[in-house]
Amino acid sequence: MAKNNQSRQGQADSDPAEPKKKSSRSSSGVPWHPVWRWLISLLLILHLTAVFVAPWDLSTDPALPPGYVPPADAQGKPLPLPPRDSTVWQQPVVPRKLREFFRHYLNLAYLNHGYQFFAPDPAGSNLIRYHVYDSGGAEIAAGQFPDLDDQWPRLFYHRHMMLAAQTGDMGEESGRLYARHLMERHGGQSSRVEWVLHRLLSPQQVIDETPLDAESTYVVLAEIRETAGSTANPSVGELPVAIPGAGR
Amino acid sequence: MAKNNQSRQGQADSDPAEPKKKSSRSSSGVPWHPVWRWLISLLLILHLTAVFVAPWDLSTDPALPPGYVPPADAQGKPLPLPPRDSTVWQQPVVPRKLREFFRHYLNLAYLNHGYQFFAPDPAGSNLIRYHVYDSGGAEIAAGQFPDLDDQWPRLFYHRHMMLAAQTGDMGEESGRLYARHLMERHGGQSSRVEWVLHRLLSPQQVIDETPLDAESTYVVLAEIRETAGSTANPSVGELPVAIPGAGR
Amino acid sequence: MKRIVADIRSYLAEAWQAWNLFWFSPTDPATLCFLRVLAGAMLFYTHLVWSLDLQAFIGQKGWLPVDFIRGIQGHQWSVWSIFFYIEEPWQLWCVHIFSVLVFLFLMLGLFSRTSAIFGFLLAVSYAHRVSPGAYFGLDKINCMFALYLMLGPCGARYSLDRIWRLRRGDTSPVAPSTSANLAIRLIQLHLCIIYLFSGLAKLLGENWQAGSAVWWAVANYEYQSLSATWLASWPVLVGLATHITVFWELFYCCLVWNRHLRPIVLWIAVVVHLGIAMFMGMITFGLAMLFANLSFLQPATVRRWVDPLADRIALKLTG
Amino acid sequence: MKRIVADIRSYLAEAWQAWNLFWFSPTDPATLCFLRVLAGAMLFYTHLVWSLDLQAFIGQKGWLPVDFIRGIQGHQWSVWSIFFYIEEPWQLWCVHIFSVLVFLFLMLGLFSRTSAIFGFLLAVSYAHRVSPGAYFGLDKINCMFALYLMLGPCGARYSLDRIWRLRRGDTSPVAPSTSANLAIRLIQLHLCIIYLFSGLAKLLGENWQAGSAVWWAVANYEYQSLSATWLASWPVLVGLATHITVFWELFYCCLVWNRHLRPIVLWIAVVVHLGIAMFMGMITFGLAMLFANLSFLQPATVRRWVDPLADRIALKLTG
Repeated sequence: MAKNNQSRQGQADSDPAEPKKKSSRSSSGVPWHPVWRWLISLLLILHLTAVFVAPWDLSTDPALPPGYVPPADAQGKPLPLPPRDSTVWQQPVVPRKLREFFRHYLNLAYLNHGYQFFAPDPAGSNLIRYHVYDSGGAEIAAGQFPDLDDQWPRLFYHRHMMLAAQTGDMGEESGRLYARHLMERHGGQSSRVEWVLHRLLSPQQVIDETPLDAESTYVVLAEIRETAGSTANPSVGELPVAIPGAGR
Repeated sequence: MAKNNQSRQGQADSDPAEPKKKSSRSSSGVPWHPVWRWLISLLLILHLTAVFVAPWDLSTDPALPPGYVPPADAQGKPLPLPPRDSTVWQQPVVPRKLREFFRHYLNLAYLNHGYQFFAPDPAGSNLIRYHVYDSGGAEIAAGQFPDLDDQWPRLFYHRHMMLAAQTGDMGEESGRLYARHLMERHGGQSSRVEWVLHRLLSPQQVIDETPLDAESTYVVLAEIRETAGSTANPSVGELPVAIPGAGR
Repeated sequence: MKRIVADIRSYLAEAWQAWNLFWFSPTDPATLCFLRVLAGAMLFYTHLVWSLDLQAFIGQKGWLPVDFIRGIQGHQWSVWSIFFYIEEPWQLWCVHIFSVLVFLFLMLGLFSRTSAIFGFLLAVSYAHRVSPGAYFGLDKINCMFALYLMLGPCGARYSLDRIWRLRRGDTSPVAPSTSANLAIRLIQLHLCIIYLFSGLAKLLGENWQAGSAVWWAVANYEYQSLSATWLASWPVLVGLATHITVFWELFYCCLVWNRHLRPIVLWIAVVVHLGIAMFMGMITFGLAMLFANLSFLQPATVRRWVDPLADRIALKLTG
Repeated sequence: MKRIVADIRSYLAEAWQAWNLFWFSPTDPATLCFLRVLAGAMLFYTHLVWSLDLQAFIGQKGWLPVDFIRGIQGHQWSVWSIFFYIEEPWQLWCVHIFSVLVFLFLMLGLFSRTSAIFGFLLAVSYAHRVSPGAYFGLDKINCMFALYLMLGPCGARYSLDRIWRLRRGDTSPVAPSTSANLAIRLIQLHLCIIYLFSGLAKLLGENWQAGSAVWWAVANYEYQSLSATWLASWPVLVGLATHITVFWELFYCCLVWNRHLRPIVLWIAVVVHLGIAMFMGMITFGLAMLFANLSFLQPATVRRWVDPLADRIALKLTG
């Protein structure tokens, strides 16, 4: 390769259109032929733009006009904002168009996500508590995830933690799927799944010696019951096209 | 000065504690004595920290805990948030303490402000419209600021524009002071000042050919009437200590 | 006027020259090869752990059935995974065992380039199967490594391939490689983009702004591995840790390129990621991020630290 | 271990060396002197304009009386202004005329160092009198220039002082100056901090994030000097302008130090600030910011462009 390039560079040196200084420099350390380098440079820029565009677009929200007054009813109770696709919202056209352009490339290379670690703010954890019952209604399995006693090593625990956390992004539908999975796994006839939020304590509360896992810190957000034979209707069509939960 | 330093550097060269390499380098271009340079370096760091700290602190707000649910009354109407000094709010201790430390230095050198040009979002303009009346109630002067026809050159116009804009930061009290000033200036017996917000039009509204100064874009926020002889009570004590309107 | 044109010409020539030196200078592949070992080990371990409940996480049914995941992903053709098409458990296990072996080979440097290519295809297959569901930052970093390891001679050093060549009597020195440089540069820049958006996202969090975010992170019982709740009495320490994290993430992409600041930037990375590993139990993710930071080490530095160990192992294997 | 200690030692020695070169290298004061002319002119004009309604803006009563302003400022001793103590209109006019002359002298380079010191004291006096009330970014930049011009030999070139010296037969060349370098470095870093926080503040604005902020800026009827409402049909252009502004402001503090990126960063400054001057009528502020950007010009560059003009003027004055 190096030999091949040297001969080509000799050619470039004799080319009067090429500034002398530049080609003498390129021969000092850079081996590939300029055309080749231009082409690769172009690909590099495209690739890095794609890498940049995915998190950029995912971190960008439409904006309301400055000074926009949110609607309220006669009692001053806030009404829902206009839908996200209404013209009131200012759309971030540049990142949207760019990510749309690079979409398939981003998907193919597993780059279509953001990098929002513990952002915008570190939040409490989601937990899934479950009970599985046999046909007589007796409990045949119970547990929760994540659970340090149950899931080891740490990465395996963490996978369960993420499973619970991403419930928040996917909604109750995922809870129903967990219920069904647990039923099948334990051979039960019905199951009950609780989606629990474990809230965080402030520094003052910890100084006042409230334990981080105090009973009061757990809030049940939803409870899902499943019985064998029922069919779920995943309302997939309503979900956004982009991969959700990208912020984890 | 240079001569003096060279003799000192000769001294440093003969000092065995000084690594040889370094002193030979310093002698290559840097004239002042190391002690002098250490001292100035320290002052530079302090100064630049001060310059950094003022806008940093002014751009930092206390935060509510993640997942905090704002209070609402039984009808779902939002209640006011707890006061800013309550323990619910997480205070930005580091910038606060640093700016407090540098406060007087920052004031003395006119550095105690932020640099939020058109931030967080460009907003509509404030206008002050006024009318001055004589003792019989006849109008003897009227106008508004900012007003391109009235205030020239541009910088003079801009000063009036800022005067109107900073009304928003200082509240109605400043409007009353303008009313009094105008009364005195024009020798009137009473005056009326309107504090007007000129709202912005969206791209769609402009495409639909609404002019930027359409009647509908002006909203009267407050109207202030003053009569000669009345005394105002500036409620200065309630205002924050920091220079407000730093964001302009 | 002529002078301005000349100025612009010489600026463009210099910029093109700098661009070429940045991207196309041949470099000793030591850094890339060292990253192959580390990232290969991480990929190996990550995928080994799936074995503990393969059916439930990766299988056609499990916690979140493939149909459901594909629906959430919008049924795009470009979101691909071999596991979307595997029905039978025995097939699943075959693919899984093959995958784990591929990652083992990648770590050891056996058929390095081939292993790297298969490694990338398989890593993305697993990741797409669990996004969303059970994925997190680790999968993103793993796939990033797998992507760029394909580009360069990642088996040129610290590999069974190399020992194999030595045993066959091929003692030619490892040649500097432009593609190794390309791969390293891409890892470096990709990492810069990761930190940039991680920092930008934090700026929008009011607790990151106010300096209390680190508290809410260590107060999370589920993440906690070593308790740091004593920080409750040290708000200034919490504030400093929070602000330094945000500024460091935001400006990593610039500061790491400065020769004088690079050591500081990289040491902050060590403290931050080991802190996350120790206190918040994210050992794998913390290490993966640290590995990515190692891409900024000079090949000479890598060789100074790794060569003695590698030589000892090679000596044992070659007898 | 010994090696690590040696590494740290050599790192610290190099860092200290770089620090010294950055701050304490003597430099030709051309850049500083050129900035003195420009900033002096801006200070002169800014304060001349107060003459149009001096009593109302600066006087004891006026739009916002001194008592009221001082109350808002919290009656801190360190917020100072000569105008807090001046009662009589004739005194006010005396101080004002003196001030305008000082700024004129500063611009022309007459008694440069003394003018710079008085200039700083007076600029801050005016600024504190109108903060809040009628101040804006221009006052911040003006005071910044006034502060740093005091530190170096700002009259060494392009000044009546210099011509005076030449006429007396003192033709010694202008010596490189460490304090000129210090002053320029401080202006540069101060400017970096200004842009940094200007960018950070914009990040919190949802319209800056979404890319529509430039629209709301040009749609402001009171700012408008040249209509740019045709942008309504070009949302992508608005978006690009908005995003570039934010990224440029945020990373100015890093990118401007890179030799290859500096020209780009400074040319963006020219476009942004001339754009603000042209479309939003903030000519003074736009120019003041551009002057601050000129602090990044090499003295040689300044001399190449300014010396011919300065020589011609000097020749005329010295006959």
